[in-house]
Amino acid sequence: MMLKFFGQLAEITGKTELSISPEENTEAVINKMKQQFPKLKEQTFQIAVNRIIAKDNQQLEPDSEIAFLPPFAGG
Amino acid sequence: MMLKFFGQLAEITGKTELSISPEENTEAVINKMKQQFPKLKEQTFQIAVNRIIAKDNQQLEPDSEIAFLPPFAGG
Amino acid sequence: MDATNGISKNMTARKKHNVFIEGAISPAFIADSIAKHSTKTNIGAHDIFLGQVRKDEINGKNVYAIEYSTYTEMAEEKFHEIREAAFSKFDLTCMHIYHSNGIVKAGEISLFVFVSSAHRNAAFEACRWIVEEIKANVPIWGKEIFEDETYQWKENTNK
Amino acid sequence: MDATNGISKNMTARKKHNVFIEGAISPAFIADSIAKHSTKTNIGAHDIFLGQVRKDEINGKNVYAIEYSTYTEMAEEKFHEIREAAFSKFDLTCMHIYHSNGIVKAGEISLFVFVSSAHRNAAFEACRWIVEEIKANVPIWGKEIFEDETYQWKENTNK
Repeated sequence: MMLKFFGQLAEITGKTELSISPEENTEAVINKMKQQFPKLKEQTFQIAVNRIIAKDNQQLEPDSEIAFLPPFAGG
Repeated sequence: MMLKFFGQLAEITGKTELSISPEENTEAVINKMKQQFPKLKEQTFQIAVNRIIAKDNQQLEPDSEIAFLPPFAGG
Repeated sequence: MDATNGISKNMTARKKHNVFIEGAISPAFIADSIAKHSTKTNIGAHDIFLGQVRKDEINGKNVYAIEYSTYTEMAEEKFHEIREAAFSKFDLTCMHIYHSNGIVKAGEISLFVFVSSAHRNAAFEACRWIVEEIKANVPIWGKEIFEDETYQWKENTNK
Repeated sequence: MDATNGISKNMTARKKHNVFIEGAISPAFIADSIAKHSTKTNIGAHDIFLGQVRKDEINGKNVYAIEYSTYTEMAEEKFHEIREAAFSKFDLTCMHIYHSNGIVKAGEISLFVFVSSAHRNAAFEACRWIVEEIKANVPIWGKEIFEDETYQWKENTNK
């Protein structure tokens, strides 16, 4: 499944996109990324699944697009 | 004392300015004008004395500037 | 602190601002006002209100234009009071008010209120407040002129 | 009824509006948008919000520019949702939203929200609502770049 990182999170991971083996839900993805990039633990972020903000621990499909979004700063 | 008429009130009186003999208060001025221009009785208006809206029956000086103001329509 | 802001504190009641513009307010004039604020780098938010003349249909006739008139001396005093009150009520960087006098055709702009502040709350609240004050308290009148050259006197609504 | 208004009812979710502009939004662009509305003679009120980049001082350093970036596909969907919701919540004639992408210097404009209605209430309320929605829900990020070329990531406040 495809992950996307934006803003300061892309800086921390050093990537804007990352392909990983499928996970069941958003919590599993987050845990995997926190293990791979420990600095993520200090960051505030939301997850979007297929461009919609995930509430709680959302189930995923293998083709889900999962995005890590730092706090918004538009306007 | 000097009276000023604006908007539709200037049309009714046929004048934008009118000099009258001094009156004690705004009520007396209004009554005098309603007598002279009976169509004023059908109109909604406020009175300004020296460019400030008069509340109730305001006392006047001989050099007061008295304005008859129809409803505002700015903006 | 900048010079515009200081006006509210330091000057007495006779500082004149030219509010009235003869005829319509042009988009180019508005653009020019906006551009002038690029040097005021403490501004984060502008709120601009524009009043545009509607081609209202009244008893089967369309409004072609509004002819504005005013009690100039009183209107200028009122605009000044509104300006002072806005600066004391809201945390503003600057504000400008322009109103047309004379003929403004349907589709053209007759009122331009431009309020700027560091953060959006103050600009939004002040702009709204100023427009309501102008509509309620400034002696301006408008003749709605129809396409057949008849007319009626406009009255403000609170919508 | 006009064509712009009809969008909210008649079109499905994929109608694209170009919201993002590369770099700053110019006063001339704003003037041009205003001028285009003179043919919409059912409009009586416009409310325009402009976000301008502040030269904030942070730890003794001044912000020179903000570099905006976005999650384009999600942002476009969010802008579309905001647009649809605004037309259904408020009695609007038309609305336009533009946001910068890339570098915008202090004093320049990065957000332009333009809302028009027959009467002022709807324009004022919708404009405010739209700006809050954009700040809260659209995935846009900004790097505050200082004069010495260091930077920090901006976070929105609710002021």
